[in-house]
Amino acid sequence: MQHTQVILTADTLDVPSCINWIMSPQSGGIDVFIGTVRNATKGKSVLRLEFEAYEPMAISEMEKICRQAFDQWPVQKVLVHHRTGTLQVGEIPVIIAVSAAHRAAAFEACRYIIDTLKQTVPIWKKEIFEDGEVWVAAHP
Amino acid sequence: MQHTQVILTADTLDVPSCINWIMSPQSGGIDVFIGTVRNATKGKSVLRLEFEAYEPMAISEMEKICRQAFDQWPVQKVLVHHRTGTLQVGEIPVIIAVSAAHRAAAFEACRYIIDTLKQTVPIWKKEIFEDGEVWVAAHP
Amino acid sequence: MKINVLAFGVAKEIFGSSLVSLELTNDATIYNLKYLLEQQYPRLKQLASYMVAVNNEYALPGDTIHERDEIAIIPPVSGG
Amino acid sequence: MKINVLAFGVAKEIFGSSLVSLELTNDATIYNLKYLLEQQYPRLKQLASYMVAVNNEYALPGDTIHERDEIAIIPPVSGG
Repeated sequence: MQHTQVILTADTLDVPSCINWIMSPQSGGIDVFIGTVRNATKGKSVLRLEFEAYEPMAISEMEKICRQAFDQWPVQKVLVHHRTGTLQVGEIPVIIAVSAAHRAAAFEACRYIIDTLKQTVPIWKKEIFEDGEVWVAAHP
Repeated sequence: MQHTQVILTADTLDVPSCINWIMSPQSGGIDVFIGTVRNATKGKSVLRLEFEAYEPMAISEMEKICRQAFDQWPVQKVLVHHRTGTLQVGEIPVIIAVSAAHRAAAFEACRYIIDTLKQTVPIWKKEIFEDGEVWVAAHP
Repeated sequence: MKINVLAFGVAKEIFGSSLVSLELTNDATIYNLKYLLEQQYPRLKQLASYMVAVNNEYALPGDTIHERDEIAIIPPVSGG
Repeated sequence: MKINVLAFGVAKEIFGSSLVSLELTNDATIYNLKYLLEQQYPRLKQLASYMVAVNNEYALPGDTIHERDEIAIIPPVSGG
């Protein structure tokens, strides 16, 4: 899939290199979603996050979502970069970028990819607080 | 409006500096729309674009759209950068960036801003082809 | 009263200038201005549409024009 | 047959390990596996939900498990 770039990495994600990869003379609109680690959740101060992934399946599920985006919208390139390991407040766990001739497809595919990623890709996030830690969404 | 940055400029737009400005420890999601000059329109090869603006009104209309975004969605920061002058294929005429605690607001406000900008902000684009030029959308 | 009208984009080409001066009666409206301009520059009527801005705000046909208002002809915009 | 089950996130903490081994009958299904795991690790039932993956794909309760399949317990995901 030369028009798809899926990366799961313990290294810092780099927005400019994602933008460079996604831009092309054929595209008219690019939508980029950047997740960032917030300093608080439900009013509680977050110290850092820890991301764990079931790596081969996470990559295959991310590639599946990209293929679904190509099936549903006239998009040109799709990029998904996701971090693993420990992230401090302000760091970037995820970057999604989509280019298309027209912006509607870029916006809709980008939204679809992040929404679906959060539902199906086997990656888990633990929030670390001053007084404890919790696996997000694990319990009702 | 310290949470709004509206710039109209003849200089090259810079994505990384937009990302730096929009990121904050309070935000959880950032949506960025980047317009790029396509190499073709309706199957015809485009050499370059020329953007002209009614500058004071363009700035005031862009600021108005940003205020409307804050009125409609729980967003944290809003950025609109727009180019004027001559742009080559692949260059960036517009960058919109929106940060929010939650991604839905960032996506919806970003889409609203670019859609509304294209309808109301007094900026005009002339497409230059091998064999002529045309003001986009001027005629039915 | 004499007013100046700014022109942009295709309107600048229709006027052959980025600024034209017109003589209007003191209680003239946007509607009157458009009528006068279209008499003088019939190609304006071939545009998909066009708006008039007064002091950097879109104006309605019934709005009255005052001396020293900054008037601009806004052909269909195409930014972004 | 003996199968290995990978665990991630909160499931790793419930199992006290990222890998547990189980003895299953040859025609065992995902449903049978979940029942057995929940007997052995009752805290699994307190999760909001959990899925089982076989060879990197989500499996359905009726799917049969084969020897050497890579089995993983997928508690509610929270990436992004």
